[in-house]
Amino acid sequence: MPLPDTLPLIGITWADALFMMLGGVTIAASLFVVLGRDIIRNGLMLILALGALAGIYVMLGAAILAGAQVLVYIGAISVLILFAIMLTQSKAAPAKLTFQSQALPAALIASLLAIIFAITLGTNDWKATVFAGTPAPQGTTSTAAELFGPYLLAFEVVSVLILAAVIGGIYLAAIPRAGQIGAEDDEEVR
Amino acid sequence: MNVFNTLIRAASEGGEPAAQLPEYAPLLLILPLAGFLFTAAIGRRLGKLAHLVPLGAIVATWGIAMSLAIPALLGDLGEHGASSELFTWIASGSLTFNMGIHVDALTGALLLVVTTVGALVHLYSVGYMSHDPGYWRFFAYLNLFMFSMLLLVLANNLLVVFAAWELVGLSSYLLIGFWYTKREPGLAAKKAFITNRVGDVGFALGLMGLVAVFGTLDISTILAGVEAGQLAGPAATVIALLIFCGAVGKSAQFPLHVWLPDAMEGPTPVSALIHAATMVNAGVYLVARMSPPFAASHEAMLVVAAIGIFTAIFAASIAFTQTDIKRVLAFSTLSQLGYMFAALGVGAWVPAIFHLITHGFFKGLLFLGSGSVIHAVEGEQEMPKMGGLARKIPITYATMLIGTVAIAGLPPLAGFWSKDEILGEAFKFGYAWVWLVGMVVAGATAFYMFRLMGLTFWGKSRVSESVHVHESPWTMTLPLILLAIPSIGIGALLGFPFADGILVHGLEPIFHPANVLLGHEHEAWTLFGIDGLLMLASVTVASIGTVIGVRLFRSDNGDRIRAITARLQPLYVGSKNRWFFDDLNDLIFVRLGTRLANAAWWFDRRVVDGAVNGVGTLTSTGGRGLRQIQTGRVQNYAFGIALGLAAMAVAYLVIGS
Amino acid sequence: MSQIAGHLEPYLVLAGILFSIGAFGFLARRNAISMLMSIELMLNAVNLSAVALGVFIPALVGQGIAFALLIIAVAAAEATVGLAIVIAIYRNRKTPLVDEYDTMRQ
Amino acid sequence: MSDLTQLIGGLPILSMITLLPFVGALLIALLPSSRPSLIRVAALAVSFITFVLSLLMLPGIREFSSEFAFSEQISWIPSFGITYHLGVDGLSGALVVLTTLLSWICILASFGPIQNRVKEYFISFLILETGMLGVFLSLDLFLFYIFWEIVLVPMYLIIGIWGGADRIYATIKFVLYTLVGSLLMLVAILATAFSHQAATGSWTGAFDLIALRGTITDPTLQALAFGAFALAFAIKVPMFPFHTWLPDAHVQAPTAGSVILAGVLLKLGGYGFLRFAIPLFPQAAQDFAPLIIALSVIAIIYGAIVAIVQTDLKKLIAYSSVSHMGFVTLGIFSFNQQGVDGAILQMLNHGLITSGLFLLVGIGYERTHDREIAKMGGWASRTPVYAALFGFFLFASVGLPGLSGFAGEFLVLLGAFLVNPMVAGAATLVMILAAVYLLWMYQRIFTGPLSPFLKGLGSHLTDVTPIEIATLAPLAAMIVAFGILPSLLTNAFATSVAQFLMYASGGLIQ
Amino acid sequence: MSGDLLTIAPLITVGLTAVAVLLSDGLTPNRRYAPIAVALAGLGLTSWILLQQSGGTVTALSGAYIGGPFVAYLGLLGSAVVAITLLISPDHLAARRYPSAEFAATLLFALCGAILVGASGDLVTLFIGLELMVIPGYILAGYAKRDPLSTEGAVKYFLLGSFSSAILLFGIVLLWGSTSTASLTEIATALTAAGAGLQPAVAMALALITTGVAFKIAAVPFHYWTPDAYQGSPTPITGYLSVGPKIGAFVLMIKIFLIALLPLAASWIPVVAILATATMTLGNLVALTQSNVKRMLAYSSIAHTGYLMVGIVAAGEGEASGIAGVLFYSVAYALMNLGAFAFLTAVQGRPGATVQLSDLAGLGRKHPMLALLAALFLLSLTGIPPTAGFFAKAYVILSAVQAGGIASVLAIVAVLNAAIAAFYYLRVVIYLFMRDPAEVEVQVATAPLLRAGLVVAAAGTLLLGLLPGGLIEAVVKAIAS
Repeated sequence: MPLPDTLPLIGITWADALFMMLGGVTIAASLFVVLGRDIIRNGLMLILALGALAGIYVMLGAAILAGAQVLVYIGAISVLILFAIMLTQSKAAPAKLTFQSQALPAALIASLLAIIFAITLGTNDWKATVFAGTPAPQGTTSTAAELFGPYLLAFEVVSVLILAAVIGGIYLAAIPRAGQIGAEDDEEVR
Repeated sequence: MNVFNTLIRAASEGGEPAAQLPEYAPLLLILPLAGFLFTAAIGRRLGKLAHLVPLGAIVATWGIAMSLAIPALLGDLGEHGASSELFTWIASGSLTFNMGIHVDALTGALLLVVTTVGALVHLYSVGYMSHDPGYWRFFAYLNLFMFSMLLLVLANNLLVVFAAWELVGLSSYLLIGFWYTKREPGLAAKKAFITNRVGDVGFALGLMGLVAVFGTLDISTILAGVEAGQLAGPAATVIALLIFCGAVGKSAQFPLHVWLPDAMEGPTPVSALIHAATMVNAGVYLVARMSPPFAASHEAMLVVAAIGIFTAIFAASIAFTQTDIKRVLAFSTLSQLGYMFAALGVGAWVPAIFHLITHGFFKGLLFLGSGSVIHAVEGEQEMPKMGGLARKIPITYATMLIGTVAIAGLPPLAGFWSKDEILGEAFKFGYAWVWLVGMVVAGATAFYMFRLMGLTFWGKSRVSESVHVHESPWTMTLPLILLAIPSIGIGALLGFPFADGILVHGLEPIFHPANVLLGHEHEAWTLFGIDGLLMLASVTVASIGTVIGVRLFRSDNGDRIRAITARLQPLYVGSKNRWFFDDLNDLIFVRLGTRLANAAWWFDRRVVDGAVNGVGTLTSTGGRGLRQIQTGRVQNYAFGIALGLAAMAVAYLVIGS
Repeated sequence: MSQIAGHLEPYLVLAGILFSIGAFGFLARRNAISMLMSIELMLNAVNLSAVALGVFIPALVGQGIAFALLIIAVAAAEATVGLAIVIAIYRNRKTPLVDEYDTMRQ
Repeated sequence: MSDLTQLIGGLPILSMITLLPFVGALLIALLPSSRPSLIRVAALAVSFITFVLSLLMLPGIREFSSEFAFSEQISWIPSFGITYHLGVDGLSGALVVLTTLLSWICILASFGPIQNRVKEYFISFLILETGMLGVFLSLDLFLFYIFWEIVLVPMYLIIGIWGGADRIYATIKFVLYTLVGSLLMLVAILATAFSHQAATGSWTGAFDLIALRGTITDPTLQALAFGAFALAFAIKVPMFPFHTWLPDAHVQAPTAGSVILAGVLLKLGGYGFLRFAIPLFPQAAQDFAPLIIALSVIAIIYGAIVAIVQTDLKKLIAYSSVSHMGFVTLGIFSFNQQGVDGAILQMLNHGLITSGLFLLVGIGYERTHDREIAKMGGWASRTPVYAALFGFFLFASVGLPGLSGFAGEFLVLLGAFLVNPMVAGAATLVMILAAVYLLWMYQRIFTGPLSPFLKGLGSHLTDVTPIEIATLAPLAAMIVAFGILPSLLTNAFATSVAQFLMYASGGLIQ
Repeated sequence: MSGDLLTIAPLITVGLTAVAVLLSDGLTPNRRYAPIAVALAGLGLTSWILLQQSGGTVTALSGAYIGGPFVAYLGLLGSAVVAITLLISPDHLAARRYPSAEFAATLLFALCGAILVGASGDLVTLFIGLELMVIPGYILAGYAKRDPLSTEGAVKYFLLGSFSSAILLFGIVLLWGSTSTASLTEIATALTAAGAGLQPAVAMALALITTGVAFKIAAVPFHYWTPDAYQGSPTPITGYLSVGPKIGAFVLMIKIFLIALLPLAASWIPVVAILATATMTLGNLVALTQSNVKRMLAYSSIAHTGYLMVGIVAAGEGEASGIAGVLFYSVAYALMNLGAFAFLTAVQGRPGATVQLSDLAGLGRKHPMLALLAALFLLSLTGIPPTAGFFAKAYVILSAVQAGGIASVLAIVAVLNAAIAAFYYLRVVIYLFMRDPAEVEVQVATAPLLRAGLVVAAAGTLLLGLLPGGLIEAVVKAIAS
């Protein structure tokens, strides 16, 4: 049975509804990430937000990107983050001390930024196409053409970048060797 | 090479119409200079023989000077004298200041006094300074002075005159401060130099004015220019008065007279030579030399006359009550110099120079005599501690008495002739007030000079028991005797017959341009006319002063004198304290001046430098303030970034729209 | 025709808001890992805008996704290094609270 | 041309003179610091040879038909037309000889006082000499600027390392003050060069003084660039109110530092006005002249007044320098023959006289380790020769005719008088003030009874040594020589002054 | 394709060198200098390749990579910076038991990124290159991972760096979206075509990009990370951080502002000018108050950012010499700043030592040559001839004067700031030469590599000061492309 073009009762299209839902989830989850007190839940909420974004990517026809989002972000980065949380949260961790003293001004400036973004990005003449319904799926071919065309160099370099990051990450995260030293902790530093 | 080129060029350019001086004329300068350099270099090793070279140099100079001065006075060098160019001193583009010497009757008159008194003072010093450790130094300075003074009177360029003017100032400074281990001479020397410099500022500016008008400082060119009417009106007044400033300083006229009494801190021969007979006359010489510019301005002449006659009476009033023998003479010198300026101011040029000559001799005599007195009483200068010395030092007494009579203006001694001419001409040229004041001063002079004689030589001795009073050696008494001769006779020699003597003949052509500008005619002297009456009046006044002085101070009249002074208490105190003029100077220049300088110093440290340091402080305070924003907390930093981002977004949106 | 989902602007506004939320988190949170998560939010906001622009602007079709893929990779690299640094400092300081890392200041 | 000139003309004599001290410094760097006396003698020898070379150069200056003799020009930074361009005329020749003379005198005068880090000291001093000579000989603006800055560093070290107790404050102040001025001058030099490039389309000659003179017509550029040049030079001279670094620097510097500071470094400012600021920007210079004349007169009078109440001997002489250097700017900005002649004479004479005074102060300090005037008194009775020499230089400083100080001051005043008699009248007052502060100082230090402080020094209070006399004698001889024959000097730089006056009147701008 | 590979050969060489360094360490684990030797050899090869490429402009990979004199210039400069860093670091690190292989490899990766920044033809490559340049920087900042200060600096550097990367990236995406192209030159064309007036999104992109770039070059008020990261890092690494990434960031700025955004110059010049003024002034004023020499140099590097920005503004006004000035300044700055940090490295012979001003007191007596070199670097930083620093300043100021307008005002601000800077640079000289030695003497490291690094930096500083002509010509050639 074909679904009606619009959502019953409210009269907005399915696409819009989906977008609003995913967008709403994204924003709500993000807000939880930045406002929530329990850092582990924050991590989980981050996964939720990123997942909702993946949904939006699908909406936009970027299935491949959605896949990457799930794989890389949710599968790798978020897990890495959770792992780091586990590593660094000692039992005495001051869970309550969530916010900086500048939280209120930060909220103000972030709101200001949000308003500026909304105004500038919303009122700009983008010369963009308007799609009826969902945008056409973006074929992997066009993406591949770009990735291995103009962005080939960037693509290759990203691999070097990841190599460098991995080497550095391993070095930094590895347990220090004996005898490694630095400046005395308590030295007057000015 | 260049030196010679300059010399040759200067010599060839000196196309003067005047006659050439004999080739040995520069020796007048070279001899004393050589004497100075020689003595300064090795005099210390010569010990008691240090005087030989300087003395010889001056005696030789005297001879040369006479060989030039006498013909000059007699008119044998031509009406306008003779000159010779030496070298270019300062050259700036087309403007050059040449060094050259010029001798005419006016120079001759000065040479006569300067070299004669100078030579005698040198001789006198051999005795007077014989026990001084700075013997050689003294003679070196004296020769330096002689060089400077001769340069002053010989130079044919006003800038060289100015240079010499400063050099005599230097010599005077060195000689006043000769006893440098004592405090007072140093102070007095400094005071003399600085006070002179006050006048010299005017002099220097006057010279610049002359350069601006005439484009040269060559004296003959300037005088010819003035004669041709190139200088008149306010410019003439200003320039003449500026030059007069220099004269006021050097000749210690009011209000720059303060240095001369203090200058008596120097050795007495110095007082005699520099501060009585020669250097102080430089101002008179300068005004006389520059008579045309002065004559071109009535106002300037009036100022000269007024300052002169005021100084005459002002100084005389102080001389009344001074007790230091040399100070009395110093104030007397001031007074007599005032006479000369008064004469110059009324246009009595020749009498002014005449008085300069006679005064040079008898005042030199009086000073040397006072030195002999001081020598006799072993350094005492206070007259209340003398008395009754007449018999103990008869030569000194006799010669000083001659000097006193001469200065008192009693005929027929030297002072009478010149003083009488000044007063007479002042009256005849219509300056009755100058004459009247001059008469009073004449009487006063006679009075205080006999007061000096009385306190020193007459009455009972008040000299301390321990002092062995003795007559001075021949080197000191001989100059006294030699000076007594002109003190007696030079007046008549140069000034008789009245208005027609040697001096008048010699100087008349020199002052002719000035007299033309003033409209003065040469008139014959009339014994049974106004001239005779005036002479009688002046002799009378001098006699009255003499009589009162002699009667009061002949014997010990202490009570009467005290009674008189008690009745005139305010005047006595004023006179005794030199009318508080030194205190006024001290207040204005020393105290307020120091305060001003301290204020400027405060300003420099706190305001000018304070601003500089303030910028530094501000900078580091700013730095300290700014480093506070570096809190160490990442979130604060990020907040700054976000704030910057927001600001920038707004800025671009504003710029873009 | 969809009023919202078919237009570019809503995606960009959503990205802007997400970016601001991330920025807020970065400014307000004390915990280093929370801040890292905030940065991830910001990067994802950028990604969203890249994809949206790439979809809606004809000249950019295809590029957006490629761009976004590269950004994800960069973000991964950054996260790797960042977490390693956080772990390293945690070893030294025994606290994940960034505002306590203020030994160096002024 | 004479044989000598021909011989020298074939050599890069100016480079030799400029760089010889630097080469000497390098050589000394190779000597072991354990042999200080060898280092001293080497430094003296180098500086003396430089002096002799500069004397050999002197006769040739007037034999060249062009404005600058012994010109050397080598391309250095071709992209901007910057060249290594040296040349000498009467003005710079005189200042070069003054520099080389004072340099060896200073080095000789440092034999005794400098016992600490001898090697570094003489290296600094020789580099300083190279810098100063380079400033006087450069005809390329960029090269000039570089030498100008090079001067700063060794002087900074000399004050800072071998100076008195408060040396660091003084040296920092000296450097910062000078740097503020000179950096703005750098901007002006670059702007000037660029305007030339923009006008001609080529960088060739954009930094060359000879090519630039008379070509800068933009009034705004003239005013701004002149302002920047003038500030740099005014600080160096130093003009009121930029003078306060000088007393501090003088007081803290070691003797030779004070000597070279007063003798040469202050002249860099006057020279800069004469050679660069005014010929390049004549119109602006004319416009600024009233201001600079006013500041000069203030400096003349104010410096003298402040000098009166100084309690430190060096500070007193430092303020007297402020006063005396006011004559230099006053004369230059009179823009007439007498003023400029006088200004140059004053520069040279101040170099001779004040150097002598600082040497004498240093000699006294060696014995007393004090410069407090109030502690002195009656010194002359112990050391008559010292007192006499001091008196000689002091009267030269007072401006006594017959000694060299007089001619310069008089010509400056005359030049000023021809422009504005009131200005000259005000400036002439310094004749009194100079006598006041110098004679009062002399009286307090040398006359009267011996002070307890000096008495306490006992036999340490010796008279001058032969070496000390050797440092003073050449200065004294020149003071007398140029006092009697200043026309020797005025003739020597007559061409320079004529050129200067031509450019100053905007002669080439039609 | 093979032509493309030849063109990007420097990139490949550097990358492979990094791998080779790691391999060499794996093969010869106990040879401290082996990785260094390999790295230096690789750099030599890279330099040779770059020199071969300095003839004319070549593009590769669809315009993503633009090789030529400009890249050659920057690549050689980068290689020199890395080489000097490699000379001065290993002994310092080894004394603290930190390995040099990872260090060398990380540096080489960063160089790889820097070359890419210089060569990139589009925004995406540029951004990736930038990240490749800065991420190793985070690692290096925290390289002394047992040192609380080092890790603290690294955390701050990393967090703020990522934050600003996100901001910059957002700007880049918006710019890309607004102009529908990633190519730098095409962006310029598009913006020119758009005419006057900023679209809101372009204005926003400009704000975001300016912020991001200003952060990377450490311009006030986006400089906060600099002092902390610099102070915390091991000293030779600070030397590298203050030079390498900063110069790279300026290349980024040239690429974005002077190529892509040049049509909008009228909009960003006032902003950048204000930032430049604030940067110079704050950097100098705060440096004035520092007593820790390292932190002082950190603030001073902020001030140098300001001077360099003057050149950017001048270039924005249309004076090509502005870029030339920046490029020349970069070389001078690299030499003298690396020299200064090499000096600091040398006086930190004792592990754990920090360098306070007072520690340097009297060093001139004990170690005259070292102190002399230090003075040379400091004088050069001050801008006193005849040193490289002087010509660098003069060049930038010349370009500003040429540009006129705001730039000439900046020139005045710059020289006044230079005078302030003289105060604190010379204060170090005062401590070195004019103070009596400190009670606790510093222990001076005397490793031969370090000495070589010092001498190379000093020779360069002096040579550029005496004969700047050659480099000026190279610069002019580099920007002609």
